[in-house]
Amino acid sequence: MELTYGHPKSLLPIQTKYCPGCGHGVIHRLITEVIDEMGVQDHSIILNPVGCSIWASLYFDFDSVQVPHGRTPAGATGVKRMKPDHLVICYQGDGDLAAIGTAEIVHAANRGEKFTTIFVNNAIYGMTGGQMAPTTLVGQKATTAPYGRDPIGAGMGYPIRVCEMLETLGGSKYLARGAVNNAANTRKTKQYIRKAFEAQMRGEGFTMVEILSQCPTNWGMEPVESVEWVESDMIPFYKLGEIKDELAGSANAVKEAGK
Amino acid sequence: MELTYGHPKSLLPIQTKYCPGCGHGVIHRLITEVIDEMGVQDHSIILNPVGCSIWASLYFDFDSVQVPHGRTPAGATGVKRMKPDHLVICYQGDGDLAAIGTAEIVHAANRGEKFTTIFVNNAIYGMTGGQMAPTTLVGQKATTAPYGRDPIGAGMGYPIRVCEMLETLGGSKYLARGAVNNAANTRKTKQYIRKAFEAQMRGEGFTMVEILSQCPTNWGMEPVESVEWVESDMIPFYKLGEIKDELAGSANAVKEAGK
Amino acid sequence: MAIKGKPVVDRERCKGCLLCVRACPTKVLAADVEPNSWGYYPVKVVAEDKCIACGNCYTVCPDVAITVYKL
Amino acid sequence: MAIKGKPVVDRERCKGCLLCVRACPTKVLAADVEPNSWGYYPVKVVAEDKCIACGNCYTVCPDVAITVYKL
Amino acid sequence: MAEEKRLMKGNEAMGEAAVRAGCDAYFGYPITPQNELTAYMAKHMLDKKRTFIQAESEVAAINMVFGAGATGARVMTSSSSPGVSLKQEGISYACGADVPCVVINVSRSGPGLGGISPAQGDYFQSTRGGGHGDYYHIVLAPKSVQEAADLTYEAFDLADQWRMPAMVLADGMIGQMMEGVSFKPPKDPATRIAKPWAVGTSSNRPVNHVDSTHLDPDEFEAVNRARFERYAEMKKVLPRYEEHDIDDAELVLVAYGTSARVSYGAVQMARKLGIKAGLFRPITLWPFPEKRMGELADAGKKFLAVEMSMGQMVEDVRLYTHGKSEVFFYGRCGGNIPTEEAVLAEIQKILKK
Amino acid sequence: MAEEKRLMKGNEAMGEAAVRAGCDAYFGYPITPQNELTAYMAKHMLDKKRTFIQAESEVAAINMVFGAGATGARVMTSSSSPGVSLKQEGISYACGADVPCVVINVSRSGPGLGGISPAQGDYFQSTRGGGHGDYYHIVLAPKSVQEAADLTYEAFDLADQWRMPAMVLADGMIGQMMEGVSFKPPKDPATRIAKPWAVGTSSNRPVNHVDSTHLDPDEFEAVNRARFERYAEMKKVLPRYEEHDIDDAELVLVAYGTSARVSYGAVQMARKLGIKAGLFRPITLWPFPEKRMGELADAGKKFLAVEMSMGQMVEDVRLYTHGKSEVFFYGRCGGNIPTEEAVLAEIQKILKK
Amino acid sequence: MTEKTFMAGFGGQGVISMGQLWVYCAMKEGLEVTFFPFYGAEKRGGIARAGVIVSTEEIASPLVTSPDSAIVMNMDSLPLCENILKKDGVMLVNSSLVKVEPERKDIRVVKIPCNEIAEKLGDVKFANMVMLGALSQVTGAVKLDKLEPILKTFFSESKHRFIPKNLEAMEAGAKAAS
Amino acid sequence: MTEKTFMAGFGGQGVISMGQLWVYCAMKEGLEVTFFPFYGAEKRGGIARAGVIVSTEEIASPLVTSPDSAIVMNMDSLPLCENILKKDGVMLVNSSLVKVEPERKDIRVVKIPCNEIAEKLGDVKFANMVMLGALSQVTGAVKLDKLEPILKTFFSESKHRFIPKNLEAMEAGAKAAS
Ligand SMILES: Cc1ncc(C[n+]2csc(CCOP(=O)(O)OP(=O)(O)O)c2C)c(N)n1
Ligand SMILES: Cc1ncc(C[n+]2csc(CCOP(=O)(O)OP(=O)(O)O)c2C)c(N)n1
Ligand code: SF4
Ligand code: SF4
Ligand code: SF4
Ligand code: SF4
Ligand code: SF4
Ligand code: SF4
Ligand SMILES: [Mg+2]
Ligand SMILES: [Mg+2]
Repeated sequence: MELTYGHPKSLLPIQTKYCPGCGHGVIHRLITEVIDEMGVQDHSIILNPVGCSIWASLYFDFDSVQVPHGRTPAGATGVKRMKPDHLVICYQGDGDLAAIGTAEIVHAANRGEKFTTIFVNNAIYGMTGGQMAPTTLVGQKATTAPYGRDPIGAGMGYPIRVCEMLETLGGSKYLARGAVNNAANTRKTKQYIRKAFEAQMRGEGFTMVEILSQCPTNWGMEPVESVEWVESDMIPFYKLGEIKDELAGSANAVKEAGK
Repeated sequence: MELTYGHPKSLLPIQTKYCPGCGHGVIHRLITEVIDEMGVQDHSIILNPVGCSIWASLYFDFDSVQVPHGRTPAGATGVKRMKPDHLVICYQGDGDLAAIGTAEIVHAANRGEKFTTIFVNNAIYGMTGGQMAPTTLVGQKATTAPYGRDPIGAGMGYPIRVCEMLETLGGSKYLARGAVNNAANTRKTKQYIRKAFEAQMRGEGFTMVEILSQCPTNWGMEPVESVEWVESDMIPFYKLGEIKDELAGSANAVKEAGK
Repeated sequence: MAIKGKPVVDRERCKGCLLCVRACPTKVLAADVEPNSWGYYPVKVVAEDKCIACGNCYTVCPDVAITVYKL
Repeated sequence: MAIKGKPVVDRERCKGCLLCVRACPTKVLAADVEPNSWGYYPVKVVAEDKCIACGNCYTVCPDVAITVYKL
Repeated sequence: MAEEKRLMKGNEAMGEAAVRAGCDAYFGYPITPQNELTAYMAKHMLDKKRTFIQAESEVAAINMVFGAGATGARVMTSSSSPGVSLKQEGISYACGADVPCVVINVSRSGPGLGGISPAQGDYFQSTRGGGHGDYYHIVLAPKSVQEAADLTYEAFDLADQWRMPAMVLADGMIGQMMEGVSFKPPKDPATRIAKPWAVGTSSNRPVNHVDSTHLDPDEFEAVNRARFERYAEMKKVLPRYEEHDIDDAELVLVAYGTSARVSYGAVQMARKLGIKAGLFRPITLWPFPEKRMGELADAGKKFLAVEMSMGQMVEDVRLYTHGKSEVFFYGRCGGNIPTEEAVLAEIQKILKK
Repeated sequence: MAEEKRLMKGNEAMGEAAVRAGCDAYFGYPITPQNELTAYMAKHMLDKKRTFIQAESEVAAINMVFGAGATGARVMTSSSSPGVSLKQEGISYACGADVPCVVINVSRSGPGLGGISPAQGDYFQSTRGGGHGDYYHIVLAPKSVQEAADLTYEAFDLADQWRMPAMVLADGMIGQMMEGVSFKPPKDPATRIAKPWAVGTSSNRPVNHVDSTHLDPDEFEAVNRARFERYAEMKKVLPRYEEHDIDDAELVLVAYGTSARVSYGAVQMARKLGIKAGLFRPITLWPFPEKRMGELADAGKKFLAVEMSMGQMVEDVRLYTHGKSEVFFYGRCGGNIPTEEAVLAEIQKILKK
Repeated sequence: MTEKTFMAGFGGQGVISMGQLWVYCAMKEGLEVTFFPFYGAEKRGGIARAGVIVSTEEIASPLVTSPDSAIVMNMDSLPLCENILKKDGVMLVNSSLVKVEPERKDIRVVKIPCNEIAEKLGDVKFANMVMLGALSQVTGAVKLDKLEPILKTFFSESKHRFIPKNLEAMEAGAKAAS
Repeated sequence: MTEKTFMAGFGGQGVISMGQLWVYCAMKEGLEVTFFPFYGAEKRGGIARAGVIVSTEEIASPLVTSPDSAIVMNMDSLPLCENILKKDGVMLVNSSLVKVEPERKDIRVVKIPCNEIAEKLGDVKFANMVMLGALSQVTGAVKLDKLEPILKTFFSESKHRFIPKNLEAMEAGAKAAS
């Protein structure tokens, strides 16, 4: 009897504070699976965002730094420049990354900072209890959009496709969008993470994996409903796939495939 | 004898503090020419940025509001929401708009705020004496890039094409890029400004005209050299033209043209 | 010969979200009626023999509450 | 008949950047050798009769130091 | 006729009071423990077709406030400690440009990310100008949901009257707890003070510039000095406080907000034991009721400052008692709230009773 | 052997001192009047293959500092007043997470945008924690280009030693003027204090988390209290000041930075007229040399605080003289600098001579 | 009269609503009230706690430190309540879930099988209303006679049909405690 | 000895370099020095001003308020200098550009036709060096005997060929003032 799917080594066996069904837990596991596979646990540093994943340092069994809300890319810039041989992960929610931290992510990406951003897009502010995020879909309800997000009448803006925005910047080298709403998408997301981490360790530019993630609590849904909503409502707007891939490795891969 | 090219009414006849040849002066005149033509001088409010144009309130003969460096789009949001019938102009430099104010411009554009941004891209921080701007070209020297902007070795990032970045956002309706380095470009730029102002007064979404502008002083050039450098070095990277035009008026125009 | 698997649920870690139940292609798992000490109703293995060790349950579980063995 | 123009330079506003000189298609303007009271060397009209009132000088001037009349 | 009492969270009550005070625009960014306030404004401002924007950050929010305030509108933002730190530049600008606005800080424990539990560690930031340059602004500290509503309502008038930000400094307890509250009637916009300095108001006047910069140092200095004269005037007319059992008190507890409630309880317990304790509760933290503080010092009282901090307001108590009195301090922090019992023990320790 | 004296701007001298102190990384955003410092760092850090980043904003800069500092590196940022306001949240985080770093504020006139001329209106912000929550950090105030260099050099050690930000508060005059300066030799990195708490340093230890949040209020409170014990220790050993003509002085001028230079001139002029004036110049603004201040008060001195502000440090003078002394204030603002003549006149007025 | 009550239970047991209804009724009966909830780091699950005070006087500290009464809705809450309850205070225990005895002997314990009573009425969700009735009965601090109209404003229209059952549950709790 | 000098001229006349060279030489001669420039809102043009102090003692205020000497490089600077110069102070006037007489009678005025002298040496740009020489001659505060090596570090390599002319200009200024 062989343990084929077991608890990752770099993830501590502690009950998380996340709600039942929350995507953060899946994403944590994917990160640690890749770290274990790459064997870099003792060379990994994560920057946890201010958001539901603020307590992630309780779960990840490697060093962490916790900077103010939205400033994770700035903090990660400082960390990675000082520790270029470490795997530096910048974990961010959609409020953190796409609202208050817009300037920081744009410029870290543009500078081609050599860390990897894991961007958890759950279309809502989880931790603070369900306010509208920059990624909230049109019509989606939130405590601060009580009648649904209304870009026209109330001037609440449109959902921002972050990968597509960062694609326009010179320093971004790998931008992919995955989801953790079912097993197939989850597996593909892991591949994206692995590709990004490997590119980072090769010293290529800015890499980011956006992950559509369910927040059953603030969407007011049962977990199973929530993963279905990811499929029916989020994915049609936030197309999955590799949005930008300018990795040297990829070029090689392409060449090799062409042989 | 008819005065065909005279001092605009809404521009005060005061000697500016700008250096000889500086593009700001031309841009000020264009704005006031359009305001005069539209007859909205007493319904205009400008937000002057922290930058060389900080003293613009000395020159413009209409109301002004002066908010912190980079926050002009936030300030303009406040002004325009309270005064929807006014022409609200958000004047910004490239340090102001594309560095410290990145979050503010992205979100104002995304909310489709109904003011017009005049974005003066002179590829440098003018007021503070020649530091690198987000729009500084690769290799271009600045006090903070003493050996030229070096995206790879020093991780200084790539010049940001702001129109192209804002194009990805739902609320941006009109984005054009002009220059004031010669008479033809200057005239075309004025048309862009007029189109943007008119769209604003019709209550369409976010409008912006980016203007390539010479800063002879901090480029270390004579004025004539500097306008030539705009042509030879800036325009090839920052393509002129209407980058995004989703104006209702334009659609009509197109329709009419198709008749 | 078809691959056989064995899913093991950690009742105390499981928060009863049922995502694994949804993800299992062979309906090996189902909700329990007894709560765990946190008050959650965890899943239990109801048809172990049908497990094909595909790992879907593990893959979707937000709480690493299932591990899967290949027999 | 060709249009005739008359450019008028405000010596005190002019900062001597020479952008108008560059922009004038008919070489109506040139730098003065006498500084103004700010210490700048303004432009002066050297060939008024060649002016075709195209407005280029006005258009490129950062200091609204030239106005143009049509004759 | 007074409206019926409602049961509300402090956060919601401040929201309702702002709506009634005629708040034209609200700009805010979510942060615990003030989220119910932002949510309340979202619903009620949108219902009333007024402006509500969830800003992209606290920095953006305060500058939207600045812009809207510059047009003469009644504007408000709210946040909690880290968010208020981010607003410091903007507040300094609003003070420098004399733009009235209302800023609510439902403060939490710090420094840093800290915790979402109540604290009073932002006293210095609020009363000394956490931003740069010489400035002060009004700071009001409610002790209850009712007072949170009343002071918010009033903050709009005070801000307009004195042309500056008025801050309501309510700790997380005041924001989160529910109490009964009855409201003042909505303000008639006609009663508002005229704002001839605002932009976009009329075309029959010279242009208006709302800014905080001056080319000439002497002119700049004159503007600053004029503002400080206004401050001096405010110090005369604005200070407000509440006193309990002061007259014969040997020891006067000084506390605001939640810690004042706790201290009041402790004073009552002390009195039952025959211990002569009293309570002095500043309601305006700036301007601080320094004159009264000095009188009490002259009257030979001892003081015990009770704060949910490591000791901030106590510095004002020391300052305004001019070394004439013994000043003691009792504080809790990290989200802990002093208990009546602990404060009583402190009283007993000091008075050796 | 001491190196030859160089003629340098204060801004450049602080840059050179930082480079010599072993600064591994500099993160900054342009702002007058400190731009020469950022430019100096750009050139010299790049030359030495160290990290220089022109950040997208002051907010980003302070958080880059936080990140780099968390790895145990020696890091610095610099700015001027409005930019330092924007850094307040980050400084509060650095204090809350005990991350050492050096922050230079070449302060200008405020509030708001203000002007680029020198001023000292950021005293409260610097010494009282302009950010949220209970914290303090070291504040050093140089009076000359030489001292600006020396204190910057030393700030790195102090920050490491006490695990907190060390701020050099140099007004715009200090930053902009040129004087002769000689430098300390570059630091040997081996002399640096160990930082076992830093991230990414070693794999033979339990994991390190650099953060400022705590789930449990009691734990949080304990951390805060431990930090305040460190503060208490610092108050004992760190205060530094300079005195001139104090012993027989009837009136002691209290001033720091540029205004101390002016005051020194005024004292010299006064002495020539036979007027017994002296100068007390705090070098550490936090911790303030309160003990010495108290001694001088006990000795029956009168005090005159001279500031380029509307009166901020004077509050500390009042506080630490415990009402025992008459405390006077003379200040200029808006970018104006007091003159020796005006300060002398003030001395004469007070002493009626 | 001042009655300070500390309430604790599993998230989802309706502890917060129970506290709110208690003070709401008290307010309508003319009392001064305060209600203060405590939240943990968890968004869902975890222990829900609230401190409530009702009084004929102005209420000093809103913090409930040594309550006159404590409500223990589940096992995990028992130590918390034992820890805080004042001497001679009354502890109302949901005996359906709390099977052990409190250790303290200086308090009065009233056991109410809330879940069972609620389940008999059709849904375990009424357990909090059962306890509310018991609290009123035991302390006498709040009469709850205005509960019906209050529930009308408290519940959204769609849930008004549950009001009778809620009232029944409250009364059953009162009876069980009497 | 303490010599406080206030210098003013049109932006571009080299007032700032003149002040810097003055204190640089002084420093090399073992004096204490401070130099403080004032900038206006203009980036180019406008009046350039600097206050410099050289002294055998520790320098108190770096601000030059009632200078011992003042340098007037152009017309616009005259009122500024007249306003600030101390009683019995010396005013060095660039008489090539300043054609009017100062109004104050309680000061000593030394006129140096800097532009003309400089032009004779080949370039009006040396005017500031002419004035520097004059300042040294008139005040005696700084000898300028180390000017040559200083100019070598002050100027970039490519400009070293102008050093002889600069020295000549300085000497011509000294002579004109003697
Ligand atoms: C400066 C500042 N502003 C606001 C907050 C409050 N806050 C904490 S988490 C958060 C947003 C969380 O949303 P998101 O980033 O989407 O993460 P999620 O919880 O959804 O994973 C906010 C606004 C804060 N802590 N600091
Ligand atoms: C918060 C803050 N940071 C920095 C500055 C300093 N500053 C003034 S203008 C400016 C940039 C000017 O560059 P740009 O926006 O490109 O305008 P330009 O002068 O080139 O027109 C900066 C950094 C400031 N005033 N406030
Ligand atoms: S609130 Fe949403 S994002 Fe946060 S833990 Fe719960 S489900 Fe996850
Ligand atoms: S520095 Fe550049 S942008 Fe500023 S006024 Fe001069 S030329 Fe114009
Ligand atoms: S491994 Fe696959 S088949 Fe087995 S229980 Fe899990 S999901 Fe079902
Ligand atoms: S997915 Fe995990 S937590 Fe959810 S029910 Fe299955 S085992 Fe339990
Ligand atoms: S109007 Fe045209 S032709 Fe006439 S001077 Fe100007 S540029 Fe030359
Ligand atoms: S463009 Fe204008 S400022 Fe420049 S030289 Fe011509 S007239 Fe003078
Ligand atoms: Mg989110
Ligand atoms: Mg620029």
